[in-house]
Amino acid sequence: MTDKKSKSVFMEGAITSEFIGNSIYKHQTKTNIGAHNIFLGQVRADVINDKTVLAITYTAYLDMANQKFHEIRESAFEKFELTCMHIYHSLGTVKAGEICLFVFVSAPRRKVVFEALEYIVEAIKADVPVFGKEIFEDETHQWKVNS
Amino acid sequence: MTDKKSKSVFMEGAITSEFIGNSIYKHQTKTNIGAHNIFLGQVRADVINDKTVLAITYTAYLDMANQKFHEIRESAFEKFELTCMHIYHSLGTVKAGEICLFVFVSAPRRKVVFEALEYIVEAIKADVPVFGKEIFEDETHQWKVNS
Amino acid sequence: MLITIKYFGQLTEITHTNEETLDMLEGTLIYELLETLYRKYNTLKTKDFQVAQNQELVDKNTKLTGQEIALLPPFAGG
Amino acid sequence: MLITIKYFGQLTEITHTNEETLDMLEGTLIYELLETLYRKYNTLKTKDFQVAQNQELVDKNTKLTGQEIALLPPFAGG
Repeated sequence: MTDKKSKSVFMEGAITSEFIGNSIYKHQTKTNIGAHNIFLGQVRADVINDKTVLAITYTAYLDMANQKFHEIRESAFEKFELTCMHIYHSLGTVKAGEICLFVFVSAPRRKVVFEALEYIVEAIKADVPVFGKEIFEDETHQWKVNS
Repeated sequence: MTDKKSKSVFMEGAITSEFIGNSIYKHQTKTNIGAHNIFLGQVRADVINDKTVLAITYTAYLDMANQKFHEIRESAFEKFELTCMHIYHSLGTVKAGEICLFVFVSAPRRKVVFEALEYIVEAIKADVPVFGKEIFEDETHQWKVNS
Repeated sequence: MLITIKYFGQLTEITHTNEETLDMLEGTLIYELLETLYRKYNTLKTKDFQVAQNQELVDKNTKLTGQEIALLPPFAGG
Repeated sequence: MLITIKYFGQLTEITHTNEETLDMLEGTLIYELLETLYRKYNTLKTKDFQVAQNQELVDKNTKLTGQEIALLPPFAGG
Protein backbone atom coordinates (compact mmCIF):
# COMPACT_ATOMS: atom_id res chain seq x y z
CA MET A 1 0.00 0.00 0.00
CA THR A 2 2.84 2.40 -0.78
CA ASP A 3 1.59 5.38 -2.74
CA LYS A 4 4.56 6.41 -4.86
CA LYS A 5 2.90 7.95 -7.88
CA SER A 6 4.02 11.45 -8.77
CA LYS A 7 1.38 14.14 -8.66
CA SER A 8 1.42 17.83 -9.42
CA VAL A 9 3.06 19.74 -6.59
CA PHE A 10 2.25 23.30 -7.60
CA MET A 11 -1.12 24.87 -6.84
CA GLU A 12 -2.28 28.35 -7.82
CA GLY A 13 -2.60 30.60 -4.74
CA ALA A 14 -2.74 29.70 -1.05
CA ILE A 15 -3.20 26.16 0.24
CA THR A 16 -6.41 26.21 2.29
CA SER A 17 -7.01 24.58 5.68
CA GLU A 18 -9.97 22.74 4.08
CA PHE A 19 -7.62 21.21 1.51
CA ILE A 20 -5.29 20.07 4.31
CA GLY A 21 -8.15 18.71 6.43
CA ASN A 22 -9.49 16.83 3.44
CA SER A 23 -6.07 15.40 2.68
CA ILE A 24 -5.87 14.10 6.28
CA TYR A 25 -9.37 12.63 5.95
CA LYS A 26 -8.39 10.64 2.85
CA HIS A 27 -5.73 8.80 4.86
CA GLN A 28 -8.22 7.27 7.27
CA THR A 29 -8.76 4.34 4.92
CA LYS A 30 -5.05 3.49 5.13
CA THR A 31 -5.23 1.53 8.35
CA ASN A 32 -1.59 0.42 8.31
CA ILE A 33 -0.60 4.04 9.08
CA GLY A 34 0.11 4.83 12.73
CA ALA A 35 1.82 8.22 12.45
CA HIS A 36 1.47 11.29 10.24
CA ASN A 37 3.77 14.30 10.27
CA ILE A 38 2.81 17.52 8.51
CA PHE A 39 4.85 20.63 7.81
CA LEU A 40 3.12 23.87 6.83
CA GLY A 41 4.95 26.95 5.63
CA GLN A 42 2.98 30.13 6.34
CA VAL A 43 3.71 33.60 4.92
CA ARG A 44 4.92 35.91 7.69
CA ALA A 45 3.99 39.59 7.90
CA ASP A 46 7.65 40.50 8.44
CA VAL A 47 8.48 44.13 9.11
CA ILE A 48 11.51 45.21 7.06
CA ASN A 49 12.68 48.84 7.29
CA ASP A 50 9.34 49.82 8.84
CA LYS A 51 7.33 48.25 6.02
CA THR A 52 5.13 45.20 6.54
CA VAL A 53 5.01 42.25 4.13
CA LEU A 54 1.42 41.84 2.88
CA ALA A 55 1.97 38.87 0.59
CA ILE A 56 4.53 36.85 -1.33
CA THR A 57 4.23 36.20 -5.05
CA TYR A 58 5.83 32.87 -5.96
CA THR A 59 7.27 31.97 -9.35
CA ALA A 60 9.31 28.91 -10.30
CA TYR A 61 11.50 27.45 -13.00
CA LEU A 62 8.75 24.88 -13.45
CA ASP A 63 10.50 22.15 -15.46
CA MET A 64 13.45 22.06 -13.11
CA ALA A 65 11.31 22.46 -9.97
CA ASN A 66 9.07 19.52 -10.92
CA GLN A 67 12.16 17.43 -11.66
CA LYS A 68 13.65 18.37 -8.24
CA PHE A 69 10.40 17.56 -6.42
CA HIS A 70 10.43 14.19 -8.18
CA GLU A 71 14.03 13.53 -7.10
CA ILE A 72 13.29 14.55 -3.48
CA ARG A 73 10.30 12.21 -3.49
CA GLU A 74 12.26 9.24 -4.87
CA SER A 75 15.12 9.83 -2.51
CA ALA A 76 12.85 10.11 0.54
CA PHE A 77 11.07 6.84 -0.33
CA GLU A 78 14.49 5.19 -0.70
CA LYS A 79 15.82 6.48 2.62
CA PHE A 80 12.70 6.09 4.78
CA GLU A 81 10.03 3.39 5.12
CA LEU A 82 7.10 5.66 4.32
CA THR A 83 3.57 4.60 3.46
CA CYS A 84 2.88 7.83 1.62
CA MET A 85 4.14 11.31 0.97
CA HIS A 86 2.47 14.43 -0.44
CA ILE A 87 4.01 17.78 -1.29
CA TYR A 88 2.11 20.93 -2.36
CA HIS A 89 3.61 24.36 -3.05
CA SER A 90 1.84 27.57 -4.01
CA LEU A 91 2.47 29.60 -7.14
CA GLY A 92 1.22 33.17 -7.51
CA THR A 93 0.19 35.37 -4.62
CA VAL A 94 -0.16 34.10 -1.05
CA LYS A 95 -1.15 36.61 1.63
CA ALA A 96 0.46 36.89 5.07
CA GLY A 97 -1.09 34.24 7.34
CA GLU A 98 -1.87 31.94 4.42
CA ILE A 99 -0.12 28.64 3.72
CA CYS A 100 2.32 28.24 0.81
CA LEU A 101 3.90 24.83 1.52
CA PHE A 102 2.26 21.60 2.71
CA VAL A 103 4.39 18.47 3.20
CA PHE A 104 2.65 15.36 4.53
CA VAL A 105 4.37 12.04 5.35
CA SER A 106 2.86 8.89 6.85
CA ALA A 107 4.24 5.59 8.11
CA PRO A 108 3.26 2.69 10.34
CA ARG A 109 5.41 4.04 13.20
CA ARG A 110 6.45 7.48 14.33
CA LYS A 111 10.26 7.52 14.35
CA VAL A 112 10.59 7.57 10.58
CA VAL A 113 8.09 10.37 9.93
CA PHE A 114 10.08 12.89 11.99
CA GLU A 115 13.29 12.17 10.10
CA ALA A 116 11.61 12.03 6.71
CA LEU A 117 9.67 15.29 7.10
CA GLU A 118 12.70 17.35 8.09
CA TYR A 119 14.76 15.80 5.28
CA ILE A 120 12.10 16.65 2.69
CA VAL A 121 11.50 20.22 3.90
CA GLU A 122 15.23 21.00 3.97
CA ALA A 123 15.67 19.53 0.48
CA ILE A 124 12.80 21.64 -0.86
CA LYS A 125 14.28 24.82 0.63
CA ALA A 126 17.77 24.04 -0.75
CA ASP A 127 17.16 22.46 -4.14
CA VAL A 128 13.90 23.63 -5.70
CA PRO A 129 14.08 26.76 -7.90
CA VAL A 130 11.17 28.74 -6.47
CA PHE A 131 11.37 32.52 -6.15
CA GLY A 132 9.44 34.75 -3.79
CA LYS A 133 8.67 38.44 -4.19
CA GLU A 134 7.69 40.00 -0.85
CA ILE A 135 5.09 42.68 -1.47
CA PHE A 136 4.91 45.55 1.06
CA GLU A 137 1.87 47.63 1.94
CA ASP A 138 3.18 50.56 -0.16
CA GLU A 139 3.38 48.25 -3.22
CA THR A 140 7.18 48.20 -3.20
CA HIS A 141 8.80 44.77 -2.98
CA GLN A 142 11.94 42.83 -2.16
CA TRP A 143 13.09 39.34 -3.13
CA LYS A 144 12.99 36.69 -0.44
CA VAL A 145 16.04 34.48 0.25
CA ASN A 146 15.80 31.20 2.20
CA SER A 147 17.90 30.94 5.33
CA MET B 1 1.75 36.82 20.92
CA THR B 2 2.76 33.63 22.70
CA ASP B 3 -0.27 31.53 23.51
CA LYS B 4 0.68 29.69 26.68
CA LYS B 5 -2.65 29.17 28.35
CA SER B 6 -3.45 25.60 29.31
CA LYS B 7 -6.49 24.03 27.72
CA SER B 8 -8.15 20.68 28.06
CA VAL B 9 -6.16 18.03 26.21
CA PHE B 10 -8.59 15.11 26.35
CA MET B 11 -11.48 14.79 23.91
CA GLU B 12 -14.13 12.09 23.86
CA GLY B 13 -13.71 9.81 20.81
CA ALA B 14 -11.68 10.32 17.63
CA ILE B 15 -10.14 13.65 16.61
CA THR B 16 -11.72 14.56 13.28
CA SER B 17 -9.97 15.96 10.21
CA GLU B 18 -12.43 18.88 10.32
CA PHE B 19 -11.26 19.72 13.84
CA ILE B 20 -7.64 19.65 12.67
CA GLY B 21 -8.39 21.74 9.55
CA ASN B 22 -10.24 24.26 11.69
CA SER B 23 -7.36 24.43 14.16
CA ILE B 24 -4.98 25.20 11.26
CA TYR B 25 -7.39 27.86 9.98
CA LYS B 26 -7.42 29.65 13.35
CA HIS B 27 -3.66 30.20 13.08
CA GLN B 28 -3.92 32.29 9.93
CA THR B 29 -4.44 35.43 12.00
CA LYS B 30 -1.07 34.85 13.71
CA THR B 31 1.06 36.42 11.02
CA ASN B 32 4.33 36.15 12.92
CA ILE B 33 4.20 32.37 12.39
CA GLY B 34 6.27 31.02 9.50
CA ALA B 35 6.26 27.29 10.22
CA HIS B 36 3.80 24.79 11.66
CA ASN B 37 4.55 21.17 12.46
CA ILE B 38 1.78 18.69 13.21
CA PHE B 39 1.93 15.14 14.52
CA LEU B 40 -1.08 12.86 14.20
CA GLY B 41 -1.32 9.45 15.83
CA GLN B 42 -3.70 7.16 13.94
CA VAL B 43 -5.06 3.82 15.20
CA ARG B 44 -3.58 0.96 13.15
CA ALA B 45 -5.55 -2.15 12.18
CA ASP B 46 -2.69 -4.36 13.38
CA VAL B 47 -3.04 -8.08 12.86
CA ILE B 48 -2.00 -9.99 16.00
CA ASN B 49 -2.26 -13.80 16.04
CA ASP B 50 -4.53 -13.65 12.95
CA LYS B 51 -6.93 -11.21 14.59
CA THR B 52 -7.33 -7.63 13.36
CA VAL B 53 -7.54 -4.60 15.68
CA LEU B 54 -10.85 -2.82 15.06
CA ALA B 55 -10.46 -0.03 17.61
CA ILE B 56 -8.62 1.11 20.71
CA THR B 57 -10.43 2.20 23.85
CA TYR B 58 -8.41 4.79 25.76
CA THR B 59 -8.59 5.44 29.48
CA ALA B 60 -6.31 7.63 31.59
CA TYR B 61 -5.34 8.49 35.14
CA LEU B 62 -6.85 11.89 34.45
CA ASP B 63 -5.44 13.99 37.31
CA MET B 64 -1.90 12.78 36.71
CA ALA B 65 -2.24 12.87 32.90
CA ASN B 66 -3.42 16.50 32.94
CA GLN B 67 -0.56 17.38 35.26
CA LYS B 68 1.95 15.64 32.94
CA PHE B 69 0.53 17.39 29.86
CA HIS B 70 0.92 20.67 31.72
CA GLU B 71 4.56 19.87 32.61
CA ILE B 72 5.36 18.84 29.02
CA ARG B 73 3.81 22.08 27.79
CA GLU B 74 5.78 24.26 30.23
CA SER B 75 9.00 22.44 29.51
CA ALA B 76 8.56 22.71 25.72
CA PHE B 77 7.90 26.47 25.94
CA GLU B 78 11.03 26.78 28.08
CA LYS B 79 13.24 24.78 25.72
CA PHE B 80 11.95 26.07 22.37
CA GLU B 81 10.97 29.50 21.02
CA LEU B 82 7.43 28.54 20.08
CA THR B 83 4.58 30.88 19.23
CA CYS B 84 1.97 28.33 20.18
CA MET B 85 1.39 24.70 21.03
CA HIS B 86 -1.73 22.55 21.13
CA ILE B 87 -2.13 18.95 22.28
CA TYR B 88 -5.29 16.84 21.98
CA HIS B 89 -5.69 13.20 22.98
CA SER B 90 -8.71 10.95 22.64
CA LEU B 91 -10.47 9.15 25.46
CA GLY B 92 -12.93 6.33 24.81
CA THR B 93 -13.14 4.36 21.60
CA VAL B 94 -11.22 5.32 18.44
CA LYS B 95 -11.62 3.08 15.39
CA ALA B 96 -8.76 1.89 13.17
CA GLY B 97 -7.94 4.70 10.69
CA GLU B 98 -9.14 7.40 13.09
CA ILE B 99 -6.90 9.89 14.87
CA CYS B 100 -6.24 9.68 18.61
CA LEU B 101 -3.39 12.20 19.09
CA PHE B 102 -2.96 15.69 17.57
CA VAL B 103 0.11 17.75 18.49
CA PHE B 104 0.49 21.15 16.79
CA VAL B 105 3.45 23.52 17.25
CA SER B 106 4.11 26.83 15.52
CA ALA B 107 7.02 29.28 15.42
CA PRO B 108 8.38 32.10 13.29
CA ARG B 109 10.99 29.79 11.72
CA ARG B 110 11.12 26.12 10.92
CA LYS B 111 14.15 24.69 12.73
CA VAL B 112 12.57 24.90 16.15
CA VAL B 113 9.25 23.26 15.23
CA PHE B 114 10.92 20.01 14.16
CA GLU B 115 12.82 19.71 17.44
CA ALA B 116 9.89 20.77 19.60
CA LEU B 117 7.36 18.42 17.99
CA GLU B 118 9.51 15.33 18.39
CA TYR B 119 10.34 16.29 21.98
CA ILE B 120 6.66 16.71 22.86
CA VAL B 121 5.48 13.50 21.18
CA GLU B 122 8.21 11.41 22.85
CA ALA B 123 7.40 12.97 26.24
CA ILE B 124 3.68 12.18 25.81
CA LYS B 125 4.44 8.56 24.93
CA ALA B 126 6.83 8.17 27.89
CA ASP B 127 5.27 10.18 30.69
CA VAL B 128 1.50 10.43 30.35
CA PRO B 129 -0.57 7.68 32.03
CA VAL B 130 -2.89 6.75 29.18
CA PHE B 131 -3.94 3.13 28.65
CA GLY B 132 -5.15 1.53 25.42
CA LYS B 133 -7.27 -1.57 25.05
CA GLU B 134 -7.00 -3.00 21.53
CA ILE B 135 -10.35 -4.50 20.55
CA PHE B 136 -10.30 -7.33 18.00
CA GLU B 137 -13.04 -8.26 15.54
CA ASP B 138 -14.07 -11.25 17.72
CA GLU B 139 -14.56 -8.87 20.69
CA THR B 140 -11.49 -10.18 22.53
CA HIS B 141 -8.88 -7.61 23.47
CA GLN B 142 -5.28 -7.03 24.47
CA TRP B 143 -3.59 -4.10 26.21
CA LYS B 144 -1.39 -1.86 24.07
CA VAL B 145 2.16 -0.99 25.17
CA ASN B 146 4.10 1.94 23.66
CA SER B 147 7.37 1.07 21.97
CA MET C 1 -3.88 5.57 58.04
CA LEU C 2 -6.41 5.26 55.20
CA ILE C 3 -4.85 4.90 51.75
CA THR C 4 -6.86 5.18 48.53
CA ILE C 5 -5.52 2.87 45.83
CA LYS C 6 -6.45 3.35 42.17
CA TYR C 7 -6.09 0.68 39.49
CA PHE C 8 -5.85 1.31 35.76
CA GLY C 9 -5.93 -0.54 32.45
CA GLN C 10 -5.41 -4.27 32.59
CA LEU C 11 -4.89 -4.21 36.36
CA THR C 12 -8.62 -3.59 36.81
CA GLU C 13 -9.21 -7.00 35.20
CA ILE C 14 -7.44 -8.52 38.20
CA THR C 15 -8.83 -6.30 40.96
CA HIS C 16 -12.33 -5.98 39.49
CA THR C 17 -12.41 -2.49 40.94
CA ASN C 18 -10.98 0.90 39.96
CA GLU C 19 -10.41 2.08 43.47
CA GLU C 20 -10.37 0.86 47.08
CA THR C 21 -9.34 2.09 50.50
CA LEU C 22 -6.96 0.20 52.79
CA ASP C 23 -5.98 0.96 56.37
CA MET C 24 -2.17 0.84 56.65
CA LEU C 25 0.19 1.59 59.54
CA GLU C 26 2.10 4.90 59.60
CA GLY C 27 5.59 4.44 58.14
CA THR C 28 4.60 1.63 55.77
CA LEU C 29 6.69 1.50 52.58
CA ILE C 30 5.25 1.10 49.07
CA TYR C 31 6.64 -2.41 48.70
CA GLU C 32 4.95 -3.44 51.94
CA LEU C 33 1.66 -2.14 50.59
CA LEU C 34 2.31 -4.14 47.42
CA GLU C 35 2.90 -7.31 49.47
CA THR C 36 -0.52 -6.78 51.02
CA LEU C 37 -2.06 -6.34 47.57
CA TYR C 38 -0.29 -9.44 46.19
CA ARG C 39 -1.88 -11.50 48.99
CA LYS C 40 -5.27 -10.12 48.03
CA TYR C 41 -4.79 -10.38 44.22
CA ASN C 42 -2.68 -13.41 43.34
CA THR C 43 -1.90 -12.58 39.72
CA LEU C 44 -1.09 -8.92 40.33
CA LYS C 45 2.50 -9.99 41.01
CA THR C 46 2.89 -11.24 37.42
CA LYS C 47 1.94 -7.87 35.93
CA ASP C 48 4.22 -5.02 34.90
CA PHE C 49 3.25 -1.71 36.54
CA GLN C 50 4.64 1.47 38.12
CA VAL C 51 3.41 3.12 41.30
CA ALA C 52 2.46 6.78 41.62
CA GLN C 53 1.94 8.58 44.92
CA ASN C 54 0.31 11.98 44.75
CA GLN C 55 0.50 11.69 40.92
CA GLU C 56 4.27 11.27 40.79
CA LEU C 57 6.01 7.97 40.05
CA VAL C 58 7.76 6.69 43.17
CA ASP C 59 10.30 4.07 44.12
CA LYS C 60 9.08 0.98 45.98
CA ASN C 61 11.08 2.01 49.07
CA THR C 62 9.16 5.26 49.40
CA LYS C 63 7.16 5.79 52.57
CA LEU C 64 3.38 6.09 52.28
CA THR C 65 2.27 9.65 53.02
CA GLY C 66 -1.43 8.96 53.15
CA GLN C 67 -2.02 10.43 49.73
CA GLU C 68 -3.51 8.71 46.72
CA ILE C 69 -1.63 5.67 45.37
CA ALA C 70 -2.08 4.56 41.74
CA LEU C 71 -0.94 1.33 40.10
CA LEU C 72 -0.13 2.13 36.46
CA PRO C 73 0.41 -0.51 33.79
CA PRO C 74 2.56 0.39 30.73
CA PHE C 75 1.52 3.66 29.09
CA ALA C 76 -0.03 3.55 25.62
CA GLY C 77 -0.77 7.18 24.80
CA GLY C 78 -0.85 8.39 21.19
CA MET D 1 24.85 27.37 -31.88
CA LEU D 2 21.57 28.85 -30.60
CA ILE D 3 21.28 28.97 -26.83
CA THR D 4 18.01 29.72 -25.02
CA ILE D 5 18.59 31.66 -21.81
CA LYS D 6 15.90 31.91 -19.14
CA TYR D 7 15.84 34.51 -16.36
CA PHE D 8 13.99 34.21 -13.07
CA GLY D 9 12.99 36.27 -10.05
CA GLN D 10 14.80 39.53 -9.56
CA LEU D 11 17.04 38.92 -12.58
CA THR D 12 14.07 39.65 -14.82
CA GLU D 13 14.04 43.17 -13.39
CA ILE D 14 17.46 43.66 -14.98
CA THR D 15 16.91 41.83 -18.25
CA HIS D 16 13.28 42.94 -18.74
CA THR D 17 12.67 39.59 -20.37
CA ASN D 18 12.10 36.02 -19.16
CA GLU D 19 13.84 34.39 -22.06
CA GLU D 20 16.06 35.15 -25.03
CA THR D 21 18.10 33.31 -27.64
CA LEU D 22 21.79 33.98 -28.29
CA ASP D 23 24.03 32.57 -31.00
CA MET D 24 27.25 31.28 -29.39
CA LEU D 25 30.28 29.45 -30.83
CA GLU D 26 30.61 25.68 -30.26
CA GLY D 27 32.84 25.00 -27.26
CA THR D 28 31.93 28.19 -25.41
CA LEU D 29 32.08 27.88 -21.62
CA ILE D 30 29.37 29.09 -19.22
CA TYR D 31 31.57 31.89 -17.86
CA GLU D 32 32.17 33.16 -21.41
CA LEU D 33 28.42 33.25 -21.97
CA LEU D 34 28.13 35.19 -18.69
CA GLU D 35 30.76 37.72 -19.89
CA THR D 36 28.58 38.31 -22.94
CA LEU D 37 25.53 38.80 -20.73
CA TYR D 38 27.37 41.16 -18.38
CA ARG D 39 28.21 43.37 -21.36
CA LYS D 40 24.54 43.41 -22.31
CA TYR D 41 23.17 43.85 -18.76
CA ASN D 42 25.52 45.98 -16.67
CA THR D 43 24.07 45.29 -13.22
CA LEU D 44 23.70 41.53 -13.73
CA LYS D 45 27.28 41.16 -12.45
CA THR D 46 26.30 42.53 -9.03
CA LYS D 47 23.60 39.88 -8.53
CA ASP D 48 23.88 36.53 -6.80
CA PHE D 49 22.71 33.66 -9.03
CA GLN D 50 23.44 30.06 -10.04
CA VAL D 51 23.42 28.67 -13.56
CA ALA D 52 21.48 25.58 -14.67
CA GLN D 53 22.03 23.78 -17.97
CA ASN D 54 19.43 21.21 -18.91
CA GLN D 55 17.82 21.81 -15.47
CA GLU D 56 20.91 20.85 -13.50
CA LEU D 57 23.12 23.36 -11.69
CA VAL D 58 26.51 23.62 -13.43
CA ASP D 59 29.93 25.03 -12.75
CA LYS D 60 30.99 28.14 -14.66
CA ASN D 61 33.71 26.15 -16.47
CA THR D 62 31.15 23.79 -18.02
CA LYS D 63 30.92 23.72 -21.80
CA LEU D 64 27.65 24.84 -23.40
CA THR D 65 25.85 21.87 -24.94
CA GLY D 66 23.22 23.83 -26.79
CA GLN D 67 20.55 23.03 -24.25
CA GLU D 68 18.53 25.45 -22.17
CA ILE D 69 20.45 27.72 -19.80
CA ALA D 70 18.74 29.27 -16.77
CA LEU D 71 20.02 32.00 -14.45
CA LEU D 72 18.60 31.33 -10.99
CA PRO D 73 18.68 33.84 -8.12
CA PRO D 74 18.57 32.50 -4.52
CA PHE D 75 15.76 30.02 -3.92
CA ALA D 76 12.88 31.02 -1.66
CA GLY D 77 10.57 28.00 -1.69
CA GLY D 78 8.31 27.24 1.26
